[in-house]
Amino acid sequence: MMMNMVQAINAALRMEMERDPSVVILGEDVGVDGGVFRLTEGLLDRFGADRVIDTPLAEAGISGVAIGMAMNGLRPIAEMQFMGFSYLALNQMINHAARMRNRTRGRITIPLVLRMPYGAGIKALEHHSESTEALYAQIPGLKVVVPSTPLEAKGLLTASIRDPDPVVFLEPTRSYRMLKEEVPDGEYLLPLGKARVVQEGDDITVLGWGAMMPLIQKAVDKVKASVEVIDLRTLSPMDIETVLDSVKRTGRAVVVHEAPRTCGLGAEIAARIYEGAILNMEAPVERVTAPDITIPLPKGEDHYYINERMIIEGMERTMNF
Amino acid sequence: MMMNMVQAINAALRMEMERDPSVVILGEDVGVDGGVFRLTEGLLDRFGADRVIDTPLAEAGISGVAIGMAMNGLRPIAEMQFMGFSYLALNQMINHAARMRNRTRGRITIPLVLRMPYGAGIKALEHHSESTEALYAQIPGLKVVVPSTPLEAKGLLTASIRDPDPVVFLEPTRSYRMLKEEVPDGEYLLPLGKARVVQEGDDITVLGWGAMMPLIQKAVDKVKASVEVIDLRTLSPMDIETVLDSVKRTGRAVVVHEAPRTCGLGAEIAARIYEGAILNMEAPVERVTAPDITIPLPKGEDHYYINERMIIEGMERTMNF
Amino acid sequence: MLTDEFDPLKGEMLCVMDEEGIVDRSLMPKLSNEMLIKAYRTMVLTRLADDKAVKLQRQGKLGAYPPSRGQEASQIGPAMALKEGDWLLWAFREMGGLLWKGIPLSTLYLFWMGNELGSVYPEGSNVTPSVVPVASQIPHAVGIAYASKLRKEKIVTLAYFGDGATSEGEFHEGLNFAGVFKTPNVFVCQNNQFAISTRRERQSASPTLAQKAVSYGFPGILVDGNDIFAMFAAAKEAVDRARKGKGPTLIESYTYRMGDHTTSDDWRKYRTKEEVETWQRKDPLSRFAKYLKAEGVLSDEGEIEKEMSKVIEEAVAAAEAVPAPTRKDVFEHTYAEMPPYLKWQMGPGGERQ
Amino acid sequence: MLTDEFDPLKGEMLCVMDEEGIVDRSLMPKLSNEMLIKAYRTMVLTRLADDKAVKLQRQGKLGAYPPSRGQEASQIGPAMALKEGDWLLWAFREMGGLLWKGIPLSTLYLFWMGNELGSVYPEGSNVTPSVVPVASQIPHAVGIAYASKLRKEKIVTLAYFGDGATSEGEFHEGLNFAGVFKTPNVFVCQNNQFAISTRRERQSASPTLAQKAVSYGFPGILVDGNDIFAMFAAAKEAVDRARKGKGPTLIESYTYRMGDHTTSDDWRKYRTKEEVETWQRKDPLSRFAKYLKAEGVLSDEGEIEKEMSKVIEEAVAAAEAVPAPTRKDVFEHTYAEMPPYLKWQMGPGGERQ
Ligand SMILES: Cc1ncc(C[n+]2csc(CCOP(=O)(O)OP(=O)(O)O)c2C)c(N)n1
Ligand SMILES: Cc1ncc(C[n+]2csc(CCOP(=O)(O)OP(=O)(O)O)c2C)c(N)n1
Ligand SMILES: [Mg+2]
Ligand SMILES: [Mg+2]
Repeated sequence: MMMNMVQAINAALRMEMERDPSVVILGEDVGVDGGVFRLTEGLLDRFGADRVIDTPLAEAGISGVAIGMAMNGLRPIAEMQFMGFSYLALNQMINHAARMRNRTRGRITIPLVLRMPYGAGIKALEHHSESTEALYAQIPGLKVVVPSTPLEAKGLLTASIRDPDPVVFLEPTRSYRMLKEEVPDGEYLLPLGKARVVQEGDDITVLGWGAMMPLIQKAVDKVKASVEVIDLRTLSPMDIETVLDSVKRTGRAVVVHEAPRTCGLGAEIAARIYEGAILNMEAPVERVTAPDITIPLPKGEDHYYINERMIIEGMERTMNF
Repeated sequence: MMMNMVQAINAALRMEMERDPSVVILGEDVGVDGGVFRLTEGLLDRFGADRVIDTPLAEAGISGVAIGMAMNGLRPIAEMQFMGFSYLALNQMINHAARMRNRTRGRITIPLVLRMPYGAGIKALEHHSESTEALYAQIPGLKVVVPSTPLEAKGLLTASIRDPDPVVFLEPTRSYRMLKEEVPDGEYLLPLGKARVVQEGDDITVLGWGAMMPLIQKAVDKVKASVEVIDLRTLSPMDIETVLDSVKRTGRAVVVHEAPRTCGLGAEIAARIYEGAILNMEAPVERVTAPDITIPLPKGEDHYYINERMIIEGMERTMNF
Repeated sequence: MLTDEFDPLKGEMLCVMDEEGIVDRSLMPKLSNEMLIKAYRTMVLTRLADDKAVKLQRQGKLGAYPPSRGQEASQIGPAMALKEGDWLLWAFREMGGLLWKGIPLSTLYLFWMGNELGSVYPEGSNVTPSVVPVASQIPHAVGIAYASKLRKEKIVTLAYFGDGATSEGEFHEGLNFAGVFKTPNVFVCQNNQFAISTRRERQSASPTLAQKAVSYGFPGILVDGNDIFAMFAAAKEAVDRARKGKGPTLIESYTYRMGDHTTSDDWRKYRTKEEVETWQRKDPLSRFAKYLKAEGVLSDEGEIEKEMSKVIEEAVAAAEAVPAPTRKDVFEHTYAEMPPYLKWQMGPGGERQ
Repeated sequence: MLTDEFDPLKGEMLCVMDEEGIVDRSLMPKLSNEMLIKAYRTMVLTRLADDKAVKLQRQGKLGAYPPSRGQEASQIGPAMALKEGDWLLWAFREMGGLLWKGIPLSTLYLFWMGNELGSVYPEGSNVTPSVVPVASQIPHAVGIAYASKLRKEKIVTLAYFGDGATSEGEFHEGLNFAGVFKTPNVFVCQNNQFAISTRRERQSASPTLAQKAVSYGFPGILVDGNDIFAMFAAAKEAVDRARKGKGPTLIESYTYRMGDHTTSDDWRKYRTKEEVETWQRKDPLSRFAKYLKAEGVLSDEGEIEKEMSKVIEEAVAAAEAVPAPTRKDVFEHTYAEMPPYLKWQMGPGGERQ
């Protein structure tokens, strides 16, 4: 069926809930309202209020209660309404979700998915445009997954729900309704921890994830070079092998992310590329990122958000080094 | 006077409170108890319970109330008892402390210092050994400062208190009582945003901060090479200029940090070094870091914590590349 | 003390004026005619400016906007109890309180248009900018009040928040600090029955929100939030208590959000037309108008509406005339001084990120 | 219902046994002699094991340790009300509850020695590991209870926490969720009068902590925490209520921490010897012993102490015999499957980080 990302995510949630009675959804407005982006629409009617749980407005509570559920045999999918409010859940995610397996040497585990929309480019209010994935990606014990298309969203979310460890699942708000593509009706799984080579090429590798992928594609289509495009998909644990295979051939790499530059994932990727392939590199790894400022309100957002031109210029700098 | 770091911090707090009646201290056990590490000892008696404020046990509250104080003309110094509990304050720090100046175009500012002990190597309980400075260093609008000696602590804390912006001040628990040095009795200020070249050298640059500095020094003293040692001091905004000046001469760099490897500051430093000096580099930037695991409880801590040997090996790998 | 007379644990609610605008004289607070007219004008302005904002949003001139229709008394009543110099903190649905406090409407529109200059209020207004992360302004209110108290100023700090906010840890931590520090705070919880789609009953099993004050050792009171006199009276008492150094008060304003949560929302998903109509009858503005007319204080509503419409048109024009932020604008307020690396990111002409 | 008879808002406290071990028969819960002796033995074991832990710490064999002396009744009483399969969550000062639940003492010592194997409890024990971030186990308790309820199991979840914990947002959010979801939870707040150096009165202006239940729409009760019968009776009623699907209860156990906060603390900094001595007279263990002797249930205390000392020596030896974690141990439980990059960090022999 042709689906946009909202529909694909909804389909994945529905299928997993059908399949496994231990899967429950909880969060603010996920039930009666069907989610502020309609991600969970129809699920309350289908599975009832005990499994599609409208919670009080409390992110630490949502994540903490979800962790408790996971400790006692459920597979909770907890929603943060926006990434900018998920910091309230960090104590629970860092100090418990990420650590319970190790703390108990595997006796208690946390098969939890913390879903949330992330990212700018939607002309939103303050705190509705964050892309602070590096906060999560640096925590040992958490996985961080970001889909870039409807099909990918279905496959990666299904895998995240079945994963035995806590997964932070970041959904690019900007891509929710951006495009439709064919998504299989039945079970569809993609492996976590595996990057996807979107397009092969020899001259330069361009890397990104989530809402950056369509932008990257547009930029890449406009340059002459033979570009290898990689969608990282899982930010942690990162599939650096696929990246290294690519840059060892191309000798040039551009990382694109909408998070601010400093301590963004781009730094880690660059560092690992040098560690693994410095002798192959013909130019510094180029980071095309947002600047180190607070995301401006809508009228100023263009000074912040990545655009095609910036990606093209990044590629050109790298090619011309 | 000869002081250890606890005494130097206490002296800086006392002097700034004497000097500026708008400076207040708040946190758990900072008053009657004088702080669990005795950092604030004697201040309650000197300045009274209105300015040295024992708070309820609530980190979001402490940081949020401190932000409110700063909005209304005070210069609060808020203490988190350990870095591992500071995640509860992240919502306030990220969404308000870091943003208020920009949000109001400079009308409302947050001259706040959030002090906390950090770091491992002290055989402590869970959550008492964290070194998650990258969580803070990636937030535009926050400054992150780490002293490595008593003298540095006095100078940097004084500057942090007087800084017009929010400063996260990380104190290496391990160094609190490790050594004494001469610290001037009077006012002593060090600039924020400036790294310190601890020792000059030509062959290799070794970079670190906080509790890593004495370890680095020991390691450096054991190798033959001419080593330039840099104490970064301010992690954000980072003084990359001093680092680049150095690595452009040495062509080799080792970054040492006790935080896990992935998305640690080491990645950012490496990325910036390549961006600014790739043609000077004769070896990949070596990251000597903790592994990407939860800090083990004391019996396993040695598998985690940086030691001299690891630093020496890192230097050797870099020299022999 | 109203807080003694009306015990939320018994479900008692302070109400001064009924739906027909008839007031209980024994509870009626003293208010000059001047004050009454100013309140009415602010209420009309709020109502019309709010409607206008929704229209502007539909025209693509504003971003998502949270209408406050139905909550005007709940907002303006408490603000009326403040003196100059007192602090006011809001979340995002309290236009009425801000207009009373003298924040220019054009500034508010500018904010909703997505320009940071919309959070730059007149010097000395002691109003804080909009806070979106629910409940997170509550600890600020305590810190602000603490600072006033420390300096021995006789200044009160009032903070608005919603029913949903009471579930957040920061509500709890903030009120608990206020109780311990006995800060001069007034906490106004606008219980408009919903947090987006989440009904008040789903938010907490506590029969009232006012009774949550029991946890913090200070008084709480449940008030008819569509009754401007009740809201003013409760707030006045609370403000006086705070100013006298007797500590904080929690006021639950029992009201209703007549419109959508924001312009991105559709209330039909989670409530019936009938329910909304029931509340229509309790409309705070028409109730107030009935009273004022009966008292002879108000004669020509139409005139005031016309006047306010003009104010609104001017505010829209003024807001629209403000240019979008430059690259320098969005960079330069990150720190007091721009660090070199950030300067490089800004670029000389902004062409390089 | 005890929760009806003892209203924390009126400052009423449930007390069954006085300091001389004399019980109020009308309030005395039914307990078999077997149960009484088991409780006493567990209490003695807790007391002695706790003393031993402090000694081991002084000898450098344990890390920082939080003594529970004085709080044994407060911990064991509630645990006695649980059935097999019920869940127990603790913070870090509740050794008594864990020993009652059958967690081996050697495992607990191993934990305090700093080995993660000390958090591996017998399969099916339904006890969670120590949680250091104050109050953060409270939401877990609600989630655990929710899962039991969803599966229609008749399982109750009991969580301990301290007076300090009630100030944290996670306490508030957890209890609020429990009220809304009507989960089978029992919340036991051990008010030992201190959070490190911070006195209970500085923690909250609320006259009792039990009354905070008012905010969440379920009962709260204040109980003499040094009285094992009162603690058992209150917990039994709460456990039964939860098991019947009637929702959560908050129990405030009014007790006192006789020792230091942890072995790194020095209580002389923030309280007087006299104060501690007052509480010495309320000692839960001697009170219980007096009752048991008067009833003829207990004859030879010395015998039990000797027996327990042996148990303790064996537990110490067993814990000390466990080898330190290998490099593989500390790496391999980060995820179910070790990612390649982490394998590389671990290194074949662990020589490379
Ligand atoms: C911490 C946080 N979580 C979620 C949101 C998203 N959100 C915006 S408004 C809102 C509901 C607020 O309800 P209430 O406090 O009752 O205020 P009201 O909107 O009714 O005025 C939610 C969930 C947010 N802004 N902040
Ligand atoms: C979130 C958090 N903040 C601070 C600490 C440091 N700390 C450890 S125990 C403690 C006091 C706890 O008091 P209470 O809840 O009354 O429990 P008690 O120690 O009295 O058993 C503090 C502040 C912590 N563990 N967690
Ligand atoms: Mg509401
Ligand atoms: Mg306590």
